[in-house]
Amino acid sequence: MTSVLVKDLTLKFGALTVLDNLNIDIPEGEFLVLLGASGCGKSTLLNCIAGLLDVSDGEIHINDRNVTWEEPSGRGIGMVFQSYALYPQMTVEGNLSFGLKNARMGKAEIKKRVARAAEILQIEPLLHRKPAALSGGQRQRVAIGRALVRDVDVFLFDEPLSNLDAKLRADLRVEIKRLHHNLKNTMIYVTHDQVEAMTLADRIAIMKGGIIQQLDTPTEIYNRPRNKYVAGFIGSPEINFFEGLIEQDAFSTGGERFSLAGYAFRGAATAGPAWLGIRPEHILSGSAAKNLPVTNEVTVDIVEPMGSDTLAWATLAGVPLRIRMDGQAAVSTGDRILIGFDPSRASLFDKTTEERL
Amino acid sequence: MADAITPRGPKPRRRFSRANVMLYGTLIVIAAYYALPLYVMIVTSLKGMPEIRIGNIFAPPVEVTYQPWVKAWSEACTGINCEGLSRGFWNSVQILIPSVILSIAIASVNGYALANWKFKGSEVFFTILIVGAFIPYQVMLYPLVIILRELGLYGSIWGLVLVHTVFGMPILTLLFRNYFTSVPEELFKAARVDGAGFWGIYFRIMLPMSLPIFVVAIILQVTGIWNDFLFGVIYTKPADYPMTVQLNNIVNSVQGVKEYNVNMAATLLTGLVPLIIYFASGKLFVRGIAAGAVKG
Amino acid sequence: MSSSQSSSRKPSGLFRNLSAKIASVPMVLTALVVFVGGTAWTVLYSFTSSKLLPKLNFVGLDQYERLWGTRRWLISIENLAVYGFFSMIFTLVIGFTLAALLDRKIRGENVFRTIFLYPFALSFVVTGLAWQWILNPDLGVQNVVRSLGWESFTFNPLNDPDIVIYGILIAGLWQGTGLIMVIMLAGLRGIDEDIWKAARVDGIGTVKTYLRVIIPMMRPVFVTALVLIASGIIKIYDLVVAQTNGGPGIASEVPAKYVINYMFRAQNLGQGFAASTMMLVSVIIILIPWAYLEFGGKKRG
Amino acid sequence: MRKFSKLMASAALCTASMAHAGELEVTHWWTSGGEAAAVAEFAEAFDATGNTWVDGAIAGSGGTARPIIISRILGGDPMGATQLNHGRQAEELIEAGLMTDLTELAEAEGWKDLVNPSSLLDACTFEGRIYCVPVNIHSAQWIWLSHGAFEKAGLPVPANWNEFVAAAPKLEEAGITPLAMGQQGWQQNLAFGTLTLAIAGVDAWRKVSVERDVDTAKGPEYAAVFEAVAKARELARDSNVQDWNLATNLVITDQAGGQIMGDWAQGEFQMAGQVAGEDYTCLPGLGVNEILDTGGDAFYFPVIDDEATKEAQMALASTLIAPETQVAFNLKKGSLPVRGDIDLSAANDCMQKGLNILAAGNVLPSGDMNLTADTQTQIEDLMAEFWTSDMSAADGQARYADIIASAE
Repeated sequence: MTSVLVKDLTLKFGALTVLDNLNIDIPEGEFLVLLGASGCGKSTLLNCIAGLLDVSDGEIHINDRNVTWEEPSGRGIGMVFQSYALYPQMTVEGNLSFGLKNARMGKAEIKKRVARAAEILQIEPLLHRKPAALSGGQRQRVAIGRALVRDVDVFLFDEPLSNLDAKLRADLRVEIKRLHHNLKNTMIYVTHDQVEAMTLADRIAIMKGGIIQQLDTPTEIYNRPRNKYVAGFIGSPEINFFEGLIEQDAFSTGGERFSLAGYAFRGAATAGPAWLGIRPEHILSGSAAKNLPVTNEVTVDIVEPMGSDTLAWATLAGVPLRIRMDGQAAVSTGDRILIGFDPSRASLFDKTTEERL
Repeated sequence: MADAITPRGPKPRRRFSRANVMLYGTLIVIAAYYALPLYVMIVTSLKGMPEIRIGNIFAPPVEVTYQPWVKAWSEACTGINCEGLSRGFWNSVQILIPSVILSIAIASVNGYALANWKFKGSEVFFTILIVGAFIPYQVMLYPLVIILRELGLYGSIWGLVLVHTVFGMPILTLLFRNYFTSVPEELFKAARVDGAGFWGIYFRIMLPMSLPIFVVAIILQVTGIWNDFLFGVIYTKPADYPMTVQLNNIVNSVQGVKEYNVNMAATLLTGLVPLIIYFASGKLFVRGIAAGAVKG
Repeated sequence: MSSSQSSSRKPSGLFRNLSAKIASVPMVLTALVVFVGGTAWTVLYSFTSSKLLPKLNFVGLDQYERLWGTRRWLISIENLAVYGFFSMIFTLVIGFTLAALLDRKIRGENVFRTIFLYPFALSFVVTGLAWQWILNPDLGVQNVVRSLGWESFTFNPLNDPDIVIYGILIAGLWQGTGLIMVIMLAGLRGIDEDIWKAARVDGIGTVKTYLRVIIPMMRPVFVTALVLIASGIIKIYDLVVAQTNGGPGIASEVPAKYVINYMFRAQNLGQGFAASTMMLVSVIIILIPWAYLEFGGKKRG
Repeated sequence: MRKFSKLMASAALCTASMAHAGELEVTHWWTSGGEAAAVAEFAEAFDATGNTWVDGAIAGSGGTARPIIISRILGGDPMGATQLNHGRQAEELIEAGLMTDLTELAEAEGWKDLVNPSSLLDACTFEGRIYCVPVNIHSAQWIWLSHGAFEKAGLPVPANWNEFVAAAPKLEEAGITPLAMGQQGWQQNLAFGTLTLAIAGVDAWRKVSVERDVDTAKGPEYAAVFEAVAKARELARDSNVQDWNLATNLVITDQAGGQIMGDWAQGEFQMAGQVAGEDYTCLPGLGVNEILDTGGDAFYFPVIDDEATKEAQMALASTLIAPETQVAFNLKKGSLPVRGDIDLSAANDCMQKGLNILAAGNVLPSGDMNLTADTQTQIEDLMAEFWTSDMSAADGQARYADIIASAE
């Protein structure tokens, strides 16, 4: 049963098209993440689904019900905002029960639901405190609780963690994942942080300029990016790009020729100008690189040790190359090292359309 | 069971939905209540007396005459001397300019000193000033009469200028202090490191940055001083009466029948200067007052 | 200022930022001489029987006994209470409603705001006169409505002693609500947009959101508005002089006018000072603990 | 007290108004049509002496003007000369040494024997020295009746208050307001004073206003007075004009039957070209008790340390009391001259009546002479409240008695 269906959704602010004919089908219980740089339209899409913005065209269905013209409260959705948007003058309990009281729900029922939400989110001790007396993480949990108590079908998160410090963000990320696991509700989560996207999402929608670049599972997006933009956006440290030419199963660039043996073309193998992308973590060095189809000798320009692993910078075919090595690898500037990669891990994009080949 | 129209695209909002009608309705009615007096005054000030007596005051003038304005400006009499409001106007201007300059200069320095150069007791004086802003003027009227008499300023324009400076100081100082405290601290520290002194920082750094708050202060003081009646009546003699006091005299000293058109023209003339400033400064007037008041 | 000891140690407090102190001399003088000195002087002389000239012949509380025995003073206090109460409530209600209406992103917001605020730029004398004419029976509303056919229509507040204060209230509201609307609008615009979205998601109606969420959040703005309105009410003088000059009879007298009349017209300074001290007491009871909490106490801003 | 006033005097001296020689700023509150014309006579006469009259008219009746004049004198910025109602008002100013002593000029020009009645000059004397020049005699005890109004109602012009009250219902039928009354405290107080003299009589009036005997104030005579005032309030119910000359205008234009107002109302009638006896009638003492009070206006001369100004002050003092000026001024003003030795043949019928009563000597000092400004203000407030509310005559009388009890 489809939980949320977005059909031919378009939104225009005057002449500017913010969302361009989007179609998304989110099954029951899925955790979909809308990922993209700021201004790509992800928050706007979320607000459209929530009903806070009137769409210019297209329909929105929740639980197979056409809610395009419904008020947000009539759509069975709960929303958690980046600024938490808690009612500052009310206690935590007040915040949780305000929506229910307004819907004239029985006192006992309200009490039960608030208790359940407080127990799930471990905020029982905070019930009588005012938002001002809570930490960022606690406030976020109360914001989630506000949707929880209303037994909504769909949870909408609008960059909920971006106001928190790194450590708290990691803790809360895990909590949200556990929450999703327990509740099995459909969740739509907007963020610009790819780590959150990769860790939380069942599927990710990479967005740019109001258009969905790719809607797929994290591993699919990571390994087979649909276009150059997605490849460049996902993965940290960033993917290496080489501009060159494909000539029967080889790729020549800046004086180097890489074999393309084993590369799974989507369609028929083609030739012509293209981009080759290879992720730093897919480049092996030293002995492991020996029997790889593509190998080269390079000099290490800079070394960036990061504890768990080390990032080495070199130059290949006139282009700076990022190589990720094991944290303990003994490498220093000036070393000549052997590196190589398996073409099947690489990605090829058409020069002009930047679409995956 | 496809319903007649499947909801698609933006929710059809009826142009005259009940909420919209109610919203714009109340706004228009209230706007009429607010605009009514100005409209009545303008309309009546352009009518001849006969037309006023028989017609109703809301009807636009049948034959427009500017005679009431001319009379109000140069001929309306209080007792024997009939110079109209012009003398009051120039008196008000003579009172206004020194008062505005003096009160803003002192208040801005106060605010600046309070914001950045706190010295022992400076907060005490500031608190007294703020508490002073709420003390009704009546309590300090007579002592000021004595102070001005000792300074030999009583009854002169400069006496009134001093009174306006004194009574304008609390609110203005508060405004400037709030503004200067919102100036980033680092800017002030950097200037100190560069060796700038109290006045150096004030003139070269603080002043250039504080144009918006100066405009607000000017707007507040100009409307406040121009519209003052209480101090004008007590601290000046008839020859120096500001426009508001003279307006009250003209409208109240009656030669035979009350000339409403001249009186309304005179009232409009008195209100002209603050109105022009208000319409000219528009948004700034609003933003400034809100900033000063809300933050205060 | 304490006299500075020999400056072996670092220079004593007196000389540290000398120029700041010199620059603050006018403020200090005003605060001490005018505000503190003036008030003390008036309160002191309110216990004397000074007539035309201040004389220090003390008469204890006689002036106050006479004050509270004078019918005109009792009417003034009653008027101030009525005017103050209604002016406070209506200014806040109308001010907030207008601000809320304007905050709804409507067309023509600037035009409406300009219309609502222009009266604030006008003086009380102009306001008083304008409303004197509009409420005048032979010229204003009553005459117009009668000319429209409703012969028996009578609307003559300024000549009816019982309701003249409401005539002044209409003019006072006309002049005062604009500023409060502006302050409320600034407060409303300061509220984080997400709060509105959260309320919509929770299914809370617009009006209820205003009452239960937005207004509690705007407590500081309301406090500032209350303080501004209250200080305006206490000082009301020009509006009454221009609109009714205390008439009909003494029905629309106000404390401030009582003070001025008794100090200058009746040449009885003692009585005038007693009345102005009473005004000071009323301010102290209502305003100063409040204002101190807002401005003096926790210094925000 | 002495030290303080010395300080005040010195302050006055050092900031004398910067008028040049011969120029004198004269403040007064004669701003209505008739009054302004009369003042012009003074100005003309004074200019004729080579000095120049700088007019300082202050609008808004004595109540508004007096405080302004006094605070200017106290504030050390005195005017050359000023009108004041002689009596207690200027007492403290004289005590503080701020008023010029005119005794030499008075003795040189023999004011003592030419001012009639002598009580006028007594009001100007303080501890034996003369400080002001009385310029006219105003009496308040008049009622002005419009012939036109009574003709319209088909009634003869009444000869006294009781006839006037009897004629009132008929007037109302003809759509005429019986009694025109301005909405200001001092006018209502004047009507009260007039009714007191007419109904309670001089003895009761003197006991209360001069000796401040509270029992008489509570007595039957004053009860009758307050009944009459309540009746008068009834008659003036729907005349909601403010200024006195607007009320007089109602009488001139036959919209009102009559008005109780001092003899300065005559100025308005003259300005409107009406003739006493034909268009309007004046009844002194409301035609019941022909007694006039001899209040009136006088000019004081604040002390100014400038020889030329002092000379101009003396010149103005003698001009004001000169016979020709007295005649010209009083004719226009409608008041009686202070000099007994001039004949006012040109005076109209009402002024003749006043002169006869004056000559007959049944006159008495005005309220200003013996009640302090403070008490006067309280009585005015009481009257303002009485006339605009439905306070009963008895309550009014009780409140009046309290004020008299507390007056010093």
